[in-house]
Amino acid sequence: MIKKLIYILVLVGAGIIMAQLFAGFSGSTELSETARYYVESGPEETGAANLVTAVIVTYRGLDTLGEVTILFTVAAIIAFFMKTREQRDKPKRRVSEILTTGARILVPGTMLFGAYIFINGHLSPGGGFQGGAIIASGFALMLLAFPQANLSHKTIRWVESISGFSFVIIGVLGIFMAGGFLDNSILPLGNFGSLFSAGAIPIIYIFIGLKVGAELSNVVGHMHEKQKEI
Amino acid sequence: MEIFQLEYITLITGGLLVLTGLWGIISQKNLIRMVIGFSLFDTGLHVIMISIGYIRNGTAPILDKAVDKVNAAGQIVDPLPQALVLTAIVIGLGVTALMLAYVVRLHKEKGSLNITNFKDLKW
Amino acid sequence: METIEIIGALITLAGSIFLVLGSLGLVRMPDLYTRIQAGTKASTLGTILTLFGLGLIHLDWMGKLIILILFVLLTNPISSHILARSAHYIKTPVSKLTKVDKLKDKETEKTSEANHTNPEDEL
Amino acid sequence: MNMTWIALIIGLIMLIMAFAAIYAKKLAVAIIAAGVVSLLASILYLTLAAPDVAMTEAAIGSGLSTIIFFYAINKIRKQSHD
Repeated sequence: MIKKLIYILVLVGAGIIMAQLFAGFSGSTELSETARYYVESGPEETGAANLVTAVIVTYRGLDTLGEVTILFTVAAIIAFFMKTREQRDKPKRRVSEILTTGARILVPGTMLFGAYIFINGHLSPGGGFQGGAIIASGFALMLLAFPQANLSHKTIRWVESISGFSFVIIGVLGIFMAGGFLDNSILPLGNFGSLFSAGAIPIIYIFIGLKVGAELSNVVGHMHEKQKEI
Repeated sequence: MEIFQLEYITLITGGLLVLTGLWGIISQKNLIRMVIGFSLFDTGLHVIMISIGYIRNGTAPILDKAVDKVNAAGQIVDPLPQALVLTAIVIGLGVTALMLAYVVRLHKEKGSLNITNFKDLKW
Repeated sequence: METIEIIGALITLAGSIFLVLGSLGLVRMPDLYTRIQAGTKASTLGTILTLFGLGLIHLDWMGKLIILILFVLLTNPISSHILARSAHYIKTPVSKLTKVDKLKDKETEKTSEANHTNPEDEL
Repeated sequence: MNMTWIALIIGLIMLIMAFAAIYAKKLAVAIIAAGVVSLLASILYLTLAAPDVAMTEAAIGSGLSTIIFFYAINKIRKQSHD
């Protein structure tokens, strides 16, 4: 009883703090100074139509690098904890044939859609993280349809390492050939709004997408337990 | 009416979601329900951050035919919180997966999901 | 307002009527299997008609909408098939009005065959 | 004004689903409810003019996160059967 009272007191305290924070909020009608700089000089400097992409890949590119590193650490720890052991008890029921046939059509389509999303990240909504998540979803569908699939963690590791390495290499190239780390103007900016534009942003986003997709697929693949063939 | 605006409503929704998640974390005994509380807390924080970056009657921060370069600054919403939330969501998934891996491991050691059974570090 | 837009609006209206009927079936039907059937059939047709009507109104969106229609046509029946199959596997009760259960018959047949060990019948 | 009403309704459903996620008796129902909260949050992002965030939330919050939760409770169930 006294425990519940303490819980409610904690909750009320948090609510009062939050209400104090919210009381100073009045809906903003114009951009702040930083945002104004990004909006006004972003299209000329980076050439990306999607300003969120411009902020993620170039202005705050170092954050993205750290974020991808966090994901890598998470995938490594989960791989350490979830060593897949061969299943001992009796195999489950057979997977429905409709699902396997559908998955044969849907899995490549899903992966292709993920690739489309991260290639077009600088023009339309989407980007490396979304595309990587969609690729991992396709991977999860594949694991659901073929539970005894022999997925090669080695290939995933290679894709992840190579894309992460290339991401850093492009960033370092920016120091020598352009203004700074992860500067995208090492390639010509091109026509604003076309597919081959915005300098190195599409290439960096492709690498981010491959890396995020490989890491999330690694997480899903380690949570999944391989089953015996029926 | 001043309070009946889009950003106020989403801000209050996010705040209540944060409180609900906090209540789930501190009051539940089941480990998986605590992880669910964490993910609700995450969602609430993201909603709060996005609604702070909203500009009234703004459009999405993507330049195309409707929004040109010259007077974009007066039309679009703040792109900075969106970029932050985008990375935060992905990290949130990583943290959730990590917590679930720990939960599975703890259950393997003790055979229970109840938080009161884990007394190894209690003094 | 051109003729093709009016036709598109009418098709969208028909699609939304199918969606309403699907949700009505979700409330009205007696057990899980019939609910899945009502929901899937009506919502697939309703979604397809709605998307097609939208494509008639905005003719330049038609390509993307046709890809969406194909996607809905592939995923919706498969997912509800898997739902119904899993529900049958964990022995969700059927309504009293149900007379035939072919999947159960097939499974009992298979297990009895397996007991009689007939290797030629594996195909 | 229309968007405001939509946001109000979606926010109410989100709060109800959040309570369901905490207090539902079955764990599977709780996980599905948490996924519904994420899905509705993605609609809220769309009304707040953030399509990038909406895509991320729809793909990760309600897709992958739910799948990982289900894999985890599947493992736990198997461990308690052993």
